[in-house]
Amino acid sequence: MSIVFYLLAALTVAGGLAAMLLKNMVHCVLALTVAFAGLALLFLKLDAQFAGFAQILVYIGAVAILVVFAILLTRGSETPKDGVFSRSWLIGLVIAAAVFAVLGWAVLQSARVLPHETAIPVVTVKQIGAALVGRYVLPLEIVAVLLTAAMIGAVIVAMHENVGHEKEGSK
Amino acid sequence: MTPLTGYLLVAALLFSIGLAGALTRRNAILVLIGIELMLNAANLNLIAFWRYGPHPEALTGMMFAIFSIAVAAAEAAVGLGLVIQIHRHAHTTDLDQMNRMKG
Amino acid sequence: MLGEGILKGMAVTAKNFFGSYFSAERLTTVEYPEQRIAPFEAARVFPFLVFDGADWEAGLRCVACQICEKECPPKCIYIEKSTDKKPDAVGKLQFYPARFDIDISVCMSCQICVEVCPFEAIKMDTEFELSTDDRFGGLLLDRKQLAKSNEYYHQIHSTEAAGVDARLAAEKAKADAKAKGAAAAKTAAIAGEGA
Amino acid sequence: MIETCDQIFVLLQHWLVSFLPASWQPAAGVLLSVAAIVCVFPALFAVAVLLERKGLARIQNRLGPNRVGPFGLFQPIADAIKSLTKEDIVPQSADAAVHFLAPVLLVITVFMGFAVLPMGRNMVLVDLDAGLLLYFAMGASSELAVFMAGWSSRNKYSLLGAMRAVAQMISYEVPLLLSSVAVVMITGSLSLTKIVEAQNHYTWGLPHWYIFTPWGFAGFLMYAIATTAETNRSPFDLPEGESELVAGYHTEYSGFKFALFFLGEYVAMFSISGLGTTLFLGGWSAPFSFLTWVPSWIWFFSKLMLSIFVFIWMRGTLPRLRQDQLMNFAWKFVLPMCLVNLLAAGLWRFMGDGWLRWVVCSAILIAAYAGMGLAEMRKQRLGPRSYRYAE
Repeated sequence: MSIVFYLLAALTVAGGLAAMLLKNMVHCVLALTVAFAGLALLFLKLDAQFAGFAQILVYIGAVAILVVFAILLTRGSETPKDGVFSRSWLIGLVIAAAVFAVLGWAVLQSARVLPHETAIPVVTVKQIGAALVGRYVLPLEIVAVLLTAAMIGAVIVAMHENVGHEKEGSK
Repeated sequence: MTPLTGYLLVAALLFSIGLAGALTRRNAILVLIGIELMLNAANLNLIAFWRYGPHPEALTGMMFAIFSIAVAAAEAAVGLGLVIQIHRHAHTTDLDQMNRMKG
Repeated sequence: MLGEGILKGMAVTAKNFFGSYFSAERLTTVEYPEQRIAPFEAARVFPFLVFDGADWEAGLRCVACQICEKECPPKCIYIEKSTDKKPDAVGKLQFYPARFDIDISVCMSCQICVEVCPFEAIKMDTEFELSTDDRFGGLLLDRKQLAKSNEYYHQIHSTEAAGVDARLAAEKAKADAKAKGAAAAKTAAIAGEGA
Repeated sequence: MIETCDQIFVLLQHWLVSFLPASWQPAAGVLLSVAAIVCVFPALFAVAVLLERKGLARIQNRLGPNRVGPFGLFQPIADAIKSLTKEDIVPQSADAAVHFLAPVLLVITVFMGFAVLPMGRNMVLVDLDAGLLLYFAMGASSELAVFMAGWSSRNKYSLLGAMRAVAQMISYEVPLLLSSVAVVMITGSLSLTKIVEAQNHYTWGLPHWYIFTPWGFAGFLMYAIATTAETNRSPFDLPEGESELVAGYHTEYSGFKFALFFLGEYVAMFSISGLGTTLFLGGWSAPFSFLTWVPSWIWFFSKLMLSIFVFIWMRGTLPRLRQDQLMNFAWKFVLPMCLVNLLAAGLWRFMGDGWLRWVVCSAILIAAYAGMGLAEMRKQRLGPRSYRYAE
């Protein structure tokens, strides 16, 4: 375990924690991008270049911006006056802690059987591409259809209905 | 601690943070953010298992992660579209106030 | 065809670009401190006070009537009347301004003072390089700085100044004639008395 | 000798690094290259700003800056001193941390793009297998910096400018990526050095640059349009529309932070022009086979400056678009053209050598261009101008 891993892990976890704890929603998104960037760097540390760059491109370049747009469109950029946590926050926290306990316990229990250092796999983008249109061509097609459907769906869902009786302030 | 254990623990922690956020935050958009974090934690697991697994050349974990990224993007688009529509309808994104089935 | 207009526009700008290096008449700019455009006769910047003769203090046409001070919309003129009187161009005894200040940082160059002045004493200047690093004292011009000779006025607004001179001359002639008439009447009266 | 000239910077780096112990050499080499990039491009920025002011002035039949030094050559230095010594103002209600981070993030992401650009033979910082992907990932991240700048200023002009900029950059990123994908399809690699090498061949003294193929030419045009929009340059400079938004997302920035934004914008222009050069104009390869003795980096930088000049030329020519025109153009013209271009590139790849693929690809692209162009032109109504509120 290198120092780089600890730094990146700390960055990622801190980003995630901040994203869930901060009061201002835009700050939450910015913290989230820190977490995404940390994850992308962790991917690079795991020699998954393609996945790391795709993570930055998709998450920081698209998802974070999308969330920001959604926040501004729903007028959420101001800090809410009444608390930011739900009334049932304790239950949620307990559930999450329990999940972490189970997961951590499982990981630590199986630490003995997990593999140690292995050789660095040499994977070129060409191999990934060949696999995508070879062995994984069906999932690729399905993802393509899913993305198209999601795009059309998102457009339809968020589109203004052209009915005459729009309520005031609903713009 | 083996490298893989470290990555798995980070992923578990991130997953729990995302879960806690999704369960405790009031704002619908932040719940979506929590879900994104959980998906990302899963991606980290997939990549870590691919890297330290016995057959990295089969690219299974990598492919899973890439498809998961694509699906997460679709999920974000549709989810945020829904949130905007709800806001337009109910004038709030506060989940505690969205407790009526009737529009 | 789509994009045709873009190509045409690009050709025009390219022609301008290269043309500006080869034909000097394309360049419309004047390099200001070294090159200057001669001021137009109709140019008007800030007011100044006209004086006749060589001595500025004695020749000031202003009689401190304070009409311009009252009419000035931004109230940038400050006048103090003198306590004594001295003869003006016509020869009549008049007050003169003991103090005449114009704050040109306030002045808006409206030329109303010029229009209301019954004595042709205040006119518009063409001097515009008045910048100074003292924005309070440096931009408050007193009567010495404001006083400029009638020759200068002829130089900058020749047509207008000629008209003004003619009018003043006519007025003076009229006043002289009147004075002469009065004097003649007086001498006649004296003569009559004598007779 | 020719070889030495070509490789002079690489040799210089090796020579400098050789003074260090062997274990430090790789890291020191990278650091040296980074330092070189960080020095060269801001210097180029200074030159480009002067060139832009001079060029725009000449286009408008003016003289341009000519006061500081001979022919105004020291104008950039004066500008730099001015912006560095200016007071750094942060609005009272601004989000100070985000306000500070935005320009820093912008400059970092913009400079990261240079890591994978080959600026000459063997002159690339890291030859990544997924280099193009890294480049686009960094380009996408800079949008976030723009948003941060606009949002943290707490100013309606900043926010509007930032939202316009982000919407525009996202919209034009799609054609940007798709036009590059055609190149990737033909080359079969995301590595930028491999893309340059694939173009570095000559037939009858003429290079095999991708711009000299039907799909490459169309792709280059689409790429150029998308680049102009991506770098917020005129005619797509709505995010900074001075007449309506003061200065867009950097309205509330002054002094050094504003200088960083200004630098970031220009350096982004260099890097995206460099990428265009690499993808379509053969990168560092010479335009004729008898000119191959000229050092490769000279070719790269001359092509870069040429594209900068075209940017300036366009800025001096074209008026600003309206927001709806901008979006319609992206989604209804450029994007479909890119998709058709992908089809053409695919056909080109599988039709083998010969004249047939030239005819087929050109026919497809010209037909698509003419069809879509006519459709666009038909919608355009140029009647007498009407003034809604006048009279």
